[in-house]
Amino acid sequence: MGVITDNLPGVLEPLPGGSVLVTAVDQLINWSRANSLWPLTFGTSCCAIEVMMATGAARHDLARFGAEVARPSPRQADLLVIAGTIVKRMAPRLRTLYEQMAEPRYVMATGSCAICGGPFMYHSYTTVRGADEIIPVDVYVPGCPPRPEAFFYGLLTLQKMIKEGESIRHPGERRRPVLAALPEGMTLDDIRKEMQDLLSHDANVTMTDAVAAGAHYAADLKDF
Amino acid sequence: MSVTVSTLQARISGESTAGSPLSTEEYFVNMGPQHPSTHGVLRLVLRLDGETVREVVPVLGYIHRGIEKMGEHGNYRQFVHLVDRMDYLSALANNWAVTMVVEKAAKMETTERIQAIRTLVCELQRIQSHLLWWGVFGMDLGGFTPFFYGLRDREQICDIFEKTIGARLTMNYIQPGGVMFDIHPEFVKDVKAFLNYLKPKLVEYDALLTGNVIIQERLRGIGKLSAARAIALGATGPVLRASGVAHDLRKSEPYGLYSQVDFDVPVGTDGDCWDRYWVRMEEIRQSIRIIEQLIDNIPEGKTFMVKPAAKIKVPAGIHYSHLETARGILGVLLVSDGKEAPYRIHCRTPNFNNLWCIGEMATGGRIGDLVAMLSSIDIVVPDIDR
Amino acid sequence: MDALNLIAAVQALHPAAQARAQSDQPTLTVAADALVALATQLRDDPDLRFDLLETHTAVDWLEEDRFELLYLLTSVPHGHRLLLAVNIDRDAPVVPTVSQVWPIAEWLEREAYDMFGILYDGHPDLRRLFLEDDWVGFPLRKDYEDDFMLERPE
Amino acid sequence: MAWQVKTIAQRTGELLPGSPWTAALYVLLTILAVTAFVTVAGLVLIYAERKIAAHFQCRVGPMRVGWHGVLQSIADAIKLLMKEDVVPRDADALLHILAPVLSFAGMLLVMIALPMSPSLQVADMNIGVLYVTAVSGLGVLGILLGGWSSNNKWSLLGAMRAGAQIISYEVSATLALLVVVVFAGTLQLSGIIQSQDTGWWIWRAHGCGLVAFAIFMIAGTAEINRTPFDLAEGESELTAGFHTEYSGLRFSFFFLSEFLNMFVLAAMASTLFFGGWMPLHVGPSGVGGHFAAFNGVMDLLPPGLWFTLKTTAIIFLLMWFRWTFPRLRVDQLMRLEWKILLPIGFVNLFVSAACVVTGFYFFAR
Repeated sequence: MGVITDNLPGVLEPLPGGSVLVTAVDQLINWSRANSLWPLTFGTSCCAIEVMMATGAARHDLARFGAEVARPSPRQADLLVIAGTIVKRMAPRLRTLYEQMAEPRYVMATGSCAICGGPFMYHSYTTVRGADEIIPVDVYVPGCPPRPEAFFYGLLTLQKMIKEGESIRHPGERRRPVLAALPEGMTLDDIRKEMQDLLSHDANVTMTDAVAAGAHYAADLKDF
Repeated sequence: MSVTVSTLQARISGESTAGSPLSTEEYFVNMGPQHPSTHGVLRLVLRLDGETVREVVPVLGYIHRGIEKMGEHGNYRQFVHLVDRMDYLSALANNWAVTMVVEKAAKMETTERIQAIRTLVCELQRIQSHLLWWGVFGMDLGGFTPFFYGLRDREQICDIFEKTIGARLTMNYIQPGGVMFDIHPEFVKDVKAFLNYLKPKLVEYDALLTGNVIIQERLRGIGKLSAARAIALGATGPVLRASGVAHDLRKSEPYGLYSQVDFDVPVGTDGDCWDRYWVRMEEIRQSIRIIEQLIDNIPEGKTFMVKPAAKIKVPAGIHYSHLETARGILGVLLVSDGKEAPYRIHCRTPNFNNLWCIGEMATGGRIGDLVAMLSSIDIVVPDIDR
Repeated sequence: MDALNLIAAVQALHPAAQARAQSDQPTLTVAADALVALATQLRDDPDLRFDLLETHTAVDWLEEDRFELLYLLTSVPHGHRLLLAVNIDRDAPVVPTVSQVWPIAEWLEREAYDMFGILYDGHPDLRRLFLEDDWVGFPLRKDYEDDFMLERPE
Repeated sequence: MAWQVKTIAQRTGELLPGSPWTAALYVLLTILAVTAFVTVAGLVLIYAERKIAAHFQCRVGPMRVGWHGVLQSIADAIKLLMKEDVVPRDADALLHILAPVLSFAGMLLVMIALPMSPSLQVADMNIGVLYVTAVSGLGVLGILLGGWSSNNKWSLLGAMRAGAQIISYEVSATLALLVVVVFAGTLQLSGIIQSQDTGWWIWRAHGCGLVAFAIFMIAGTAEINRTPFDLAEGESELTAGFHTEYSGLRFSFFFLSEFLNMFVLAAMASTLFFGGWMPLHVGPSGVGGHFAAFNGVMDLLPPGLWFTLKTTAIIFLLMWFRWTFPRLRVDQLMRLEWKILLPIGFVNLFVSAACVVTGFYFFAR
């Protein structure tokens, strides 16, 4: 991924204190990547209205997180938000879009259609049951469609994930997918309170909670 | 067999039909499936001569999920939530269309209150849909600010829906035999506050976009569709009315409480992009009128006549009913064999027919015009592909 | 024009047309070879003026081994509706196109071809509408089978 | 009060015979300073654009990175630097890499001629106006090459639009410049500024200055590809126009030069029509001037600040345009230039020439 990130660890690591320096540079890079997630203007169905339009619009304002620079060209985008159902005919195009994006690239699957096929899971002869059958997904945001707040939760989770990664030592290594689902038993007031907490402390999403919530969710599905 | 079947490849590698006096080279360009102004995953194959569009070949199916097939495998209530995801910007009208055909076929009674609530929420959603269209229309023409203004005001309606229905986009609210919940106690107050809020905003919209000289230049005389052609091409809704045909099911075959309210059907004269723009802006005002007449007189009564778990059976035969969504006529054709699941259910969606006009409109225009026309038709792609 | 008058008026034009039972719309069943001539008459007759083909689709009656094609016609000036039904053989599903009468039929017929495999004779551009050109089978037929499709667990 | 103009080039020239090494260091420092200025100004402009756009649209804009998002542009810059650099397989690799550099170089070369204050100007050529016009034309070469070499039809279409548009509007922009040149009687940028010490050309030349300013702003907006003339990269029409296939660092070159061209345009407009670093004067400043006291008060603000204020105001105007107007269509764009702006520009130039010959303008010497 460029001369700097390829050679930097080799040059710096042997030096005294080089390891600290590498970590510092790593943090800087991660910080910049996490705070500058330019999404691709891409939406297939209902979720596009909620997670691409309503989030970007005046009330929710994606710009607060530096992510409002929606690029129409995949080359310049960092974040592919799969907003909506993916059908067989679209699948190769989605793959192409993903391949066209420049590294590092992140993928969020929003809505139940992009996660598992959602309401079109059974008896549909074209719906792909989950976008992760086609491209790797970093964060799942459940909902049908997810509320803009849920999308922000997913975005903050992704930021957290990027900040915890090691961009220089292990470039391109993917963290395991994260389900940005809310833990069970939460009420709307809890969500609002947590959102306010999150917004007051820069993206303090605890990853473990989200993963635990994911396990919870999976267990729920089994019962279902 | 004499009938031959063609392929897309054969279709777009045809001979050049343009009679350009300059021997310029025509070329094909793919617009979509991922393109900012195709509003989803519509793909248009354009044959261009420089900037001039010679031919538009729409390629559909990038979001075809087979809703009609799925409908045959579930009962009527399960089909209602699927149609939410067709034209998600008028999800309530979609719910109502299915509900209407089922109620008519199964001879279910409804109360005045149910009809009033349905009419009100559908008109609110018409405003919501047109506000979103207005914002996106501005953005497609290159001005970003309308998008934010339109969506800012749309959020207010989302709040009203959230209180009563609990959803912002896909509602699943209007059910065969009633509505899911009664309206929220603050519904009437909220709607009135919103209408008072929206009226001055409409003036602001006019100042920002309608009166702009660039908009007028870009829209007037572009994408003309005569009344006869519009009908022949199957266009309905604002597209048809902009061509001067006052065909509105709310007037001609009133359903809900539309027969009790007084409103005008705005019609255009030329059928160009400007008329389509104007008709939609005027429809927002008419919807405000309708809501104002109904909001104070919501009759008392039950809000559902059939328990949600009750099994609905429809007598065998063909049943059809249709209504006017924000985009045109949505019809549901139901073929029943007397069982709980429909034997065949077919949706006549407005966008499918309206999009067909683009081939006729866009030929000979510029790429910039094509974007304006697409936007003035106001397509929702999942509604086309179903 | 109400339903009975309408059926009478159309039957005056085309005596072979039979009223179809079990339908909430005025419905007439006609033979496939008479379709185009009747469609043109229905569109041009000043009293009928069916200028809008509101929708067109097919129903697969598997047990009776036939397709029933439905043409829903609307008259914008008069405000009445008529449903034309055409029964064709399931093994040789060929029917003349009406796309020269109502241009919108071009797409509706393509959809019916895509979903049911009905072949429209004389159609200017008959190809699949929603599915890829190399798709095998016609999904809305009742006997369509697809390994990909999941059944809902009971 | 007479202003002593001393450019960096002059100072280097004075140093050269005595201490060549110091002079070389001076040159090096200047290059570094210009580059640093360009980068910082670009980042500030991008941040300002995003914030101003947000407030036009009832939003708040970047808020999360630093205080009110001030570090947002830095985060974007680092991310773009670290992003994979894609050259499409079928693209012309050499030209694909060269194009953004050319575009950037065109803008960078203009920078050295801009007079920011009497002592803050790298080189003061006696053909300054001509130089600026000529060098800023280099940018279109980068755009054309970028669009062509990408091997993408949308890019090519965008590049062709940009080429036609920039070359057309260059004519009107130059005609507007010439009005000021005719009044000032010099092509030297510092000379033009000095000629405005009795008042700015926008009001001293009766209507001519105002008309020329309007034409210059319209043509300039078209030259830097901003709304309502952003056809070359009109998102809703051409996906991303000429830079569709660019990613990472080279996309940031295009992005940066686009924003700095806005700065260049604003700086040129303020230099020509608002006196650049010259404070607001009315009439002669010396003894006997009716407004000498007023002029004295105006002189209290340093010239560098005057330049900054004027340029910022014009940049704000450009952003205001962008977030208010929709986009024109290609043929309307050409019609506006060749049938409306150009004839007005010619007539305006003719009238100004008549004014100069007859001495019919305020405070003629």
